[in-house]
Amino acid sequence: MSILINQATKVVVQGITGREGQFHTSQMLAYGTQVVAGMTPGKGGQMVLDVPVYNSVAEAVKEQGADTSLIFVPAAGAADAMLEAADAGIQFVVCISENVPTLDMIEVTHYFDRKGVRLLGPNCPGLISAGQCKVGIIPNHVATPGPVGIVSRSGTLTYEVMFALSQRGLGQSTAVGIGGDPVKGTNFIDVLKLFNEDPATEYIVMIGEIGGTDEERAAEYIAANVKKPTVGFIAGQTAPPGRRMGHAGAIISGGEGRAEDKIAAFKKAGIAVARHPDEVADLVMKAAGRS
Amino acid sequence: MSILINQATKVVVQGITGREGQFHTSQMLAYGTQVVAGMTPGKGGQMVLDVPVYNSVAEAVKEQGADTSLIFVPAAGAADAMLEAADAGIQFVVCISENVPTLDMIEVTHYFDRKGVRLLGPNCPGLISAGQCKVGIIPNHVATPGPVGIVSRSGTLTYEVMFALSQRGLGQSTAVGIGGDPVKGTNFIDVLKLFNEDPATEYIVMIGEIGGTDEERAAEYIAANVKKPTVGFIAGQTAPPGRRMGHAGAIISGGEGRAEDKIAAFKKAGIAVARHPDEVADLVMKAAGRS
Amino acid sequence: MNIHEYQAKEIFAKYGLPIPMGEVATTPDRAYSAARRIGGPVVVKAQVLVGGRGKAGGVKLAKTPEEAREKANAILGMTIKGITVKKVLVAPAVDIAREIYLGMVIDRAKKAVVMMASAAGGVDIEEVARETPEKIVRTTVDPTIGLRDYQARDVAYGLGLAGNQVKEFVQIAKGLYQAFMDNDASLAEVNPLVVAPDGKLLAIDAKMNLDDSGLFRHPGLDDLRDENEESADERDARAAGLNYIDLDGNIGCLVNGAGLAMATMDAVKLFGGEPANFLDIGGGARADKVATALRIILRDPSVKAVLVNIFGGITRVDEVARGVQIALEETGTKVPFVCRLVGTNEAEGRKMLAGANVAWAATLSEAAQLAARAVQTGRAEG
Amino acid sequence: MNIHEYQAKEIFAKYGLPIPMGEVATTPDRAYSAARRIGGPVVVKAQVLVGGRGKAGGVKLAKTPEEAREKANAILGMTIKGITVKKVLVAPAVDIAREIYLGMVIDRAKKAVVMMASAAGGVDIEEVARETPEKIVRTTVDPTIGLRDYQARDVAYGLGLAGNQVKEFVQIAKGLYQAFMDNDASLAEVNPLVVAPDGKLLAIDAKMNLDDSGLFRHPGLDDLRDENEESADERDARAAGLNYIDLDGNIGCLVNGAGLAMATMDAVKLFGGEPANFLDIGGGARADKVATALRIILRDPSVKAVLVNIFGGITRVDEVARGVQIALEETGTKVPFVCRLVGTNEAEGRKMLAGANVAWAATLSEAAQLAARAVQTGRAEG
Repeated sequence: MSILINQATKVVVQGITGREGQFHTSQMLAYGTQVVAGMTPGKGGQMVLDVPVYNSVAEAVKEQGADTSLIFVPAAGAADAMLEAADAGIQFVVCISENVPTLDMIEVTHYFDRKGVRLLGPNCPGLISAGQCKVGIIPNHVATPGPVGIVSRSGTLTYEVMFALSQRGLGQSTAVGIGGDPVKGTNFIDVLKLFNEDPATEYIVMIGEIGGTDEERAAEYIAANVKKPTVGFIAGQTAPPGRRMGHAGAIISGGEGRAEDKIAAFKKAGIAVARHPDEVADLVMKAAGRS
Repeated sequence: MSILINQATKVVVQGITGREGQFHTSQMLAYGTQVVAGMTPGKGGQMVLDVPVYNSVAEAVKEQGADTSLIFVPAAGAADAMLEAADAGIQFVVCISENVPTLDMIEVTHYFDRKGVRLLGPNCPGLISAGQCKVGIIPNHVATPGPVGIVSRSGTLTYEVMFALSQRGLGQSTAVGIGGDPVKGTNFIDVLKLFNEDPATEYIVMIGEIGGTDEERAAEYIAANVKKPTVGFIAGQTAPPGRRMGHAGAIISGGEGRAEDKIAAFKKAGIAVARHPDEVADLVMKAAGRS
Repeated sequence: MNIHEYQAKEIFAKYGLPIPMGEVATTPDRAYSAARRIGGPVVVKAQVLVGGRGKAGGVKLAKTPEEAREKANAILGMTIKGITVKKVLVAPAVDIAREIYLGMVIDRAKKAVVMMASAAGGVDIEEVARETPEKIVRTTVDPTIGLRDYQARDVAYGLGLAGNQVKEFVQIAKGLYQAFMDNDASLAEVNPLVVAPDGKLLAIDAKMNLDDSGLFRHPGLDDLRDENEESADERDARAAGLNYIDLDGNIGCLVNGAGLAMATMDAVKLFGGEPANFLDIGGGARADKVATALRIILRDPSVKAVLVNIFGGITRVDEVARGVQIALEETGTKVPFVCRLVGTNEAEGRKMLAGANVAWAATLSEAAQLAARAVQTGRAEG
Repeated sequence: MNIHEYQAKEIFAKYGLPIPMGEVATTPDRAYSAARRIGGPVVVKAQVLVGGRGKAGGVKLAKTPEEAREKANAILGMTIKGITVKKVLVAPAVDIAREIYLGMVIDRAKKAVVMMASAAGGVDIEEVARETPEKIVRTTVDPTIGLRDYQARDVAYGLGLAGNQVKEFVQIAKGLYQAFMDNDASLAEVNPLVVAPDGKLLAIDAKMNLDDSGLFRHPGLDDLRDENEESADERDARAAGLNYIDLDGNIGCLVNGAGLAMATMDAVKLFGGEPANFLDIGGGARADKVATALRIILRDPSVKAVLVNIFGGITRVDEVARGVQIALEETGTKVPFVCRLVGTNEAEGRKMLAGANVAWAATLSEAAQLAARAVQTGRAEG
């Protein structure tokens, strides 16, 4: 089992003819993901890695039955690409593109809510249901199938934790990178709900960072609803306030978004808090009675 | 019985302190309508005809439990007034204001759809559930309780028909003026559905006019769904094409909206078509076996 | 409100549409100098707010400035559907490889703006809709997100455009949409949008209708109104806040409410008369407005009878009666009046007109019959 | 990107906000002549992109032009939170009856713009939020319909405004919202919005932060960037497409990914070191970008060790290793390097640096410990 994607998932890659789109399509195909179509306006009729390319997502849905979209298009066209996917009947859209304007994301997320379509990202690494399907850019080799569900605001930090878990023999059900932007499609709580209901997920890892209060709300949700052992980590304990730490959303401002507050909220909710990424794996081991 | 409004309806009048708002509030009160509040920004705290005035619709809802709003505000502020009502928790909004820009109405009707709030109008006379409640400007004296449901794009033409029906002893369940604008909240079919389900409505009168294809679609709906005897009338048989006949929506353009096409559609759907307003009453009499 | 081609082109050009701009000329000599400035062959196009000017001979090709003068001379002053041509647009002639139709309209049922395009451009879109509806490509604009690139692209592919033309089309479609939205239009149309022999897209005609109800927030647009295209009666009625439309019959109609006014015209016709006008005095009209309306009606020498049909709600019958009284006294007209006045303050109104030479009717159909008879007899009886 | 008060005021004024406009001065003499032109008492305000300038003495009242020169002389060149004041705004002093806070921000949870206002203006909104949260009035803007009059009115009533002030407030709120939307802002704030003794509202301070991701569609706004407010290192890093922030420690960090970069800094601190910077090279960086990043890190004389932490996915470890190699060779630095390189092309990368004087770590925690030790010993061991 897994959440959000599995062997049946049929992916269309928007921007498949670009360098990134092409590279990650090859990686996904190697992982066994059903990439059924690509889409690049004006490139319809071409083939990329034996995947047929269409001029529109609607065609990809109609011709190949795509139900999930993965977006690699420059920021200026990202909002349009997401809306096109939602409008074409795609049910789950994963947007890798970074630097999408926040006001675009406000418009897009509201549209998705109205259409009842799920969006992951933007500015995220996508997700992987270990051994089944990958939609995004998480390196294939870091994932091994197992009982740990991971949800994270950071890309490489997720890989780091997955790698550490895998090295200790702790595989993952699904690892979901929700992205580092302030306004995004899927938040912690959305994923936590799914993990909570997923029988294959026995342990949960939640990787937050400074900025906003998503982690605090997620902690409250966990305290109220989640019985599965949860391990948390917050990046940015040494970050100065008022500075945007790479991710658009990683900024302490208006007295909000500090690591210490998030860590306190985690502890209050009974979440085991790791001090560094390796320790995340150690704490899951402990929760699993294996340390 | 009746549709949309009855003795329990609690009305807030937006723009109650204006000349029109005040006059029609007095008429509604005389008809027995529960006008529980008025609203005019900056006039909060005043009383108009013993009705308390608030600065916002939200206050009127909170303090007086208003569930229906009636709007008399100039066109420039009408969209804002409708949105305010929907946002304040009002469930049914009746907008009398005329000359509301069409693009405003596109924005407003979509917002209402999303909120699940019903809008009647703009540029309409409102509605009356004979003997029970009136929300709008239909003259009190033309309505008598009875079995005829009326839906109409025109104001005075509706009064004319109600008057003719009442004179013949044929009362009305509810008479609904949907308004003469091209983009409006409630269309023929919305009202026809309600009449079809309303046990108190035995006969239906539908008064259309040139412009658009609402009557054609309504005729199809009737043919497929409505068993109650229906009488129709179309105004504008002598109107020249390309000219806006008073109502913003009453224009034959692009080969669309001709009276002859609407009459043909009515006839095809088994609707008895009157040649002039008085004849509407005659045809209902005939359907009722009373002529 | 409809505006001229040259005015629509000026607006569309601001939104980046590729428009070969011309010059407006009101005399043949000015057309000549415009053509000289433009250089090369030009098209001389009548600027009138009615369709079918091409078929009526209002659009001519001119190879030289001299020829432009000749054609302008022929077109200026000609009458197209009752409208005298007072201006021509002299625009560069463009070689055409293909013609496309592109338009934005309001879809009443969808409550949205719809973009329509057709690979069969240059002809009437109604004709295409009737004869080859499969050639029309449509996309509905969600008002919460506006017209998006992908929608315009899909339409472009649907028209068989490819490569760079798709990009050009997307820019044109988005510009046209923005022009529509920013100006409260009810129609914005480029027909034809041509593909030139070099493959580039060019908008060589432009049409725009504006939503009268939106004009209040675009004070500049109201200046585009061409009052020459209205009759004097219509202009005066508009200034008085009356909805008035000139027709060819002989029974003047004064009614409250647009629907009732149409039904009144219909009834007049049904019972053998011919309506001379549509006139809705609106709701709650006072005596002076009614009097003004009657003055306008009575100005028309073909009016042989007047039918006043009032179903009083907000409109008070006594106010209407007073307006009739004022008009009768002021004009001293001999035209017979038929009055059908019911509703608010009906008794007071009847009393007011008790001494006047008007026929009374109880119902609209009766009133229509009396009016038709009055035309014949020249007297108000009933 | 943050912009100065005077820049925000210029933008807000375009949206109709009632702003007593001043002049920017870079010398005391210019402040003197600005004050003369303005006439009457003025306020001399340091233009720096950090908060708390008032408490730091960066805002002074001056009754005469001479006094304005004196105050400007005192303020120009002073240092506020590490930033040297290079400009002052000389603005008319305004009598104040009441101070209000008005701001627009992004609400991440609601995924919407939220308007916040407080009857306790003139002080830090965070302080109000902490101490008297009931004084804050909020309204969430539905992005599909924008900020509406009724919302602004409700906020105005919530602030205790009445009569004409409500109308003025509605115009100000809508103007501020439009300024926010049109410029891709992440914050737009007027604090205080004052009620003058005559009852009129005036915006006497202005703050605006812009969404860096939106700058591409506002080419003009990028010109407002004050490069003096960045360190030279940050400026160069930005030009190279690197996310770089100067810190006070002595261990330079080079990492791929923002979250991992923060975690790396945290681990450095956890194991006794002090990070000298935050540096995210982004995804898929090539050797030259890595080398540029290291050059910037090594420019800082306080850097006593460098920690390279790469978890290769899109980023290829061999590319990073080559960048390290280039930087080591070019700079000939003696600063010890600790490398932790895993992932794509890991073996090739390690091979490339086999001969170099770098310590290797398997995990981030190990790397952090080695880096801390390297600072002590001055040598890379591990």
